[in-house]
Amino acid sequence: MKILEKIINIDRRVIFLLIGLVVFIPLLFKIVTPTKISEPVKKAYEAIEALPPGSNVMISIDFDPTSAPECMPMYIAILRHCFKRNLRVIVLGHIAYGIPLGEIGLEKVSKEFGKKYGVDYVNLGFRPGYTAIMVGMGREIRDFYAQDYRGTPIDSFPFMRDVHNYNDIEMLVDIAHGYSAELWVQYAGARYGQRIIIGSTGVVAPDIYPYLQSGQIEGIIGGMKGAAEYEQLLKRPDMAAIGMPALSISHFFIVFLIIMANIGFFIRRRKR
Amino acid sequence: MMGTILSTWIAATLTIAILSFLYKDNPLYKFAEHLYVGISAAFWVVYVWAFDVIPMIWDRFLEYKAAGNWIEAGVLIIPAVLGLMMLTRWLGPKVGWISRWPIAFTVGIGAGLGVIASIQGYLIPQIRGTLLPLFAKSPGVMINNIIIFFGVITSILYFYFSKELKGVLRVGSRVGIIFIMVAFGASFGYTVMARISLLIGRMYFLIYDWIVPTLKLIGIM
Amino acid sequence: MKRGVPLIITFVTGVLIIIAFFIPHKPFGNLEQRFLIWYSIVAGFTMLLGIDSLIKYHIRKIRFREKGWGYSIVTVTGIVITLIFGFYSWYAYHTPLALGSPFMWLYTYMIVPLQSTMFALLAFFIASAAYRAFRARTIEATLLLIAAALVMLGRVPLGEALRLKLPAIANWIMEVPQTAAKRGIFIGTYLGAVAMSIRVILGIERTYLST
Amino acid sequence: MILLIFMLLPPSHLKVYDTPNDEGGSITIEWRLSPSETEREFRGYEIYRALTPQGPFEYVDFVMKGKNRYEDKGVKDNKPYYYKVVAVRDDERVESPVAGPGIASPQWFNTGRINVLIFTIIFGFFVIYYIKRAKRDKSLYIRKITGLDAIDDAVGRATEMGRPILFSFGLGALTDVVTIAALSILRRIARKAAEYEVRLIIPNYDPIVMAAAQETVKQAYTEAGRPDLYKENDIMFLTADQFGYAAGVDGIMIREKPGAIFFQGFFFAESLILAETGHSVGAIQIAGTTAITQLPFFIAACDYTMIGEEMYAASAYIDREPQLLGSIKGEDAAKLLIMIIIILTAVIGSIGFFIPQLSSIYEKIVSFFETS
Repeated sequence: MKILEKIINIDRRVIFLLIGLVVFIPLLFKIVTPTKISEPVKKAYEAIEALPPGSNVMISIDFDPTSAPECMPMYIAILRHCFKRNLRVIVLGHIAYGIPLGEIGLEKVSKEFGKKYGVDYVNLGFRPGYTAIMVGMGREIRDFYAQDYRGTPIDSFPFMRDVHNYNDIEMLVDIAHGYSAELWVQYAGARYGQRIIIGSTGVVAPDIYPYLQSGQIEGIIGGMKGAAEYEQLLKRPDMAAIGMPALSISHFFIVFLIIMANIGFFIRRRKR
Repeated sequence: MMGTILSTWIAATLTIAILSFLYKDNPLYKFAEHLYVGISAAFWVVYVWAFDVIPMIWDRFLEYKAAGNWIEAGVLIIPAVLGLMMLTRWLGPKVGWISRWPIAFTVGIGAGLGVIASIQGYLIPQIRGTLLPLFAKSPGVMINNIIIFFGVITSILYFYFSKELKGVLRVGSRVGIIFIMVAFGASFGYTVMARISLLIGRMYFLIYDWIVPTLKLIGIM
Repeated sequence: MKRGVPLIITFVTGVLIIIAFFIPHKPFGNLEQRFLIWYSIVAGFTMLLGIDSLIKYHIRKIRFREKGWGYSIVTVTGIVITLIFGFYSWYAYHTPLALGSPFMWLYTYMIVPLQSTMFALLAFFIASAAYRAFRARTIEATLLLIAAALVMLGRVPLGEALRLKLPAIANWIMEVPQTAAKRGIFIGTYLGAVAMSIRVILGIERTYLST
Repeated sequence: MILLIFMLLPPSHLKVYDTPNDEGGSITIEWRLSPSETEREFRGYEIYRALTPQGPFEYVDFVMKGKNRYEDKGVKDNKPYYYKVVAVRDDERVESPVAGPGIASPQWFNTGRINVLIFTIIFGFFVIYYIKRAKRDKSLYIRKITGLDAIDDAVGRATEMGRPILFSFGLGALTDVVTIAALSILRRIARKAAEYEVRLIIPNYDPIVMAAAQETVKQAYTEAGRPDLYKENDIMFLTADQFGYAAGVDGIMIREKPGAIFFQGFFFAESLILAETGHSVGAIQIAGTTAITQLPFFIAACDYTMIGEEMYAASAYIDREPQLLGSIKGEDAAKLLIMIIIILTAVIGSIGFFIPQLSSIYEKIVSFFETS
């Protein structure tokens, strides 16, 4: 019965170690289990897939580090899709401390595809104010972003010379942890007919579904699960896809722990 | 390139330092903890002054001045003075009691909002959500309505303080605590996913943003 | 002056906030907003008290060579460097949080990993707490752990794949019994808040003021 | 019929009126949606305003399809304005007839908040009435609150073990009422701590709360006759960063090994980080919070947890001062009223299921509880 006592009063560091391993091992070996692809993600993927090479895709980084585990994978997946299809990427954002995440993603993925700054992509950085910029860019991007985040005039990049307003943006992707998605739909979408895809945290996603139903947006990527589906469509499983088994297993593991604790508890109680 | 690798090494070291706390308190964690407290405390001071205080007082003042609105510009003195009153605590108890004025102002805001925000934001909408007929065309909806009805009533009973828990009150509040415990269990379970996602994020960072690139850099991979 | 005036300030502020809520006409219409802005300003000034308290605490430790004083040097250095980076970036880039500024670097490579790792510790603690506390001692405790387990399993892809209708069960628990109990707690809690606020406005509850 | 499909139809039934319950300077325009809304190419509506029905019309704003209401906040009080709404499909436009005039003016009472006013008066009355009554009638019964009784024991245990006490307000600000409740619980703890000569450590997230805590503890030590024991350095500020605060408090717990830990106030995700660490150092832990999302974690990791209203009741119960107890009685009266409303409405709604006349009463009751 010593074993029983040990199970009941197990050092919590053993549990910590096990949880760590349950998450770490599936990640390390990149175990990928196929996930059912949901309709909104499929639509998003197909919309990008249908863009002719050389199209301009604007990506708005509207999330911050606390929601990065959910939002970063979908951002990376979208970037990969764009670069794979030789689309040009323009990154900007409305949250000051979200922009570094945009830069980290660009640096990583551009290297994978051998893309060059100023030729294949630019980072315009952060400007305060949501609606003013969203509306204003319908007229002229330079009113707000005459320079990129490093202060280089955007006209010094050949492809940006032809980009003036939403007419020159074939697709807008908003990766959002808050209400910015709604604003993009309202100001860029409805007013200027901009085509939009939304990527959002699992919590926000349900609020955005009505826009997909009404045809105001082209697709939704919701939460880590949505990102995993997108990665699967890309045939390039990464953080989200290889995170899925870890997510499932750890949940089952915690339930298993609770059951074990209770079995031990009952046997001991019966003995008394 | 080297800059990024170096920055990533710093971030990874700090990550491991925090994780090491799970084993036990150690110098690495102590270092990371003290560093975190120091830089974040100063970070938020700069942030609050750059994005709250200066825009709310100085920028506003310039705006009002430009518009010739001297009344509004003058009103800005009130919060500035209240703010300075807080700082009288530096001058010791002889003068420091003045800081109770801005504290009292803060408490007043809280108390005022405590009345109306509670009633408008929570009490009325929560009552509204519970106003359900116990009959409905679909049996599923009907059962759910009845459960919600009893659940709300009995959990309110649990918080009934001024009567001894006897008879109906006793049974009711006991059912109430059962509902409350189910709710707590459910929200506990609901949160697990978000927390595990965070850990996946950190682990992924360690493996694929730190170890793998470093191994590649030194030519092992 | 020391006690009377603060009580009056609390009373007047509290009552004004309540009255203004019902009056759209100027100057009441935006009074709540205005007071909250004032509060932010006061909070901004008080931040200086805070950072001063932190520095004093650690300087004292260093001066008297109290246990762990070496780490206090880390905290104080951290504060000083961050302040320098912050004000330099503010001055040189017009906003402290400009991409590429030293302040932003500090945020991205130090605060972010520290913050997210501290946050991620919850994955471990949630498991150890569940293991230790979720024992079927009473009916309440049993129902708590069953609800927790069902919701957990119903939320992940593997739970979906089991075809035991786990997602539907999890949703039902969240939407029906969970909502009901939460409402009961909400109603109690916010009634408590209303009563507490009235006690404060009337000056019956005055712990926050010492004599 | 075929024509109808291809023709872009304008919005109809335009209504223009002063925006109700505002401080003036705003006119509301309402219309019935254009039948062409169902088309994919349909974008939305453009709003135009003029000072005479004949124009000239000035462009005001654009609203998305699906919306049938717009508040024009760019108008002056006491001047007539005329409006038209234009449907937009791709680059095609078609105008509605002109409507108006609308004249903006400010109001002195927000009629949309009458339900809040009524409840404020009723709840206020209950609380004040019972406070007054408690002054006369001293025999008020209030049931035991478990966490509250445990406070003294916890302080006692920390004393026996020769360890300090740690108190945390979480991330609450002084504008959160729960922080004020926590302060009065702190006062009780501080008084006991002074009596037993135990050290009391309070790390803070909000500097205003820190200042209030210093005042409270100083006062409590004076009440207990031990102002000499008060140390301002022990009530310190850590950082206004959520997890920085958690890291710092964890560090203090591990190094100071408190015998008793109190989590009282408003908490977010850091709750479990703190409570699990506190548990690991073997402290007796008493939590109290109104943060419903964090309650499950405190219940799992702490010895006693005061749930929501229990915490407010505890703070009123501490000195057993009749006035404070009276207000708890007032809360209960309000609870009774709420339960009666819920039960009666359920009965009316249920009968209304069979008798349609009653169901309109049911709907009236429900609509009274709509908030704007």
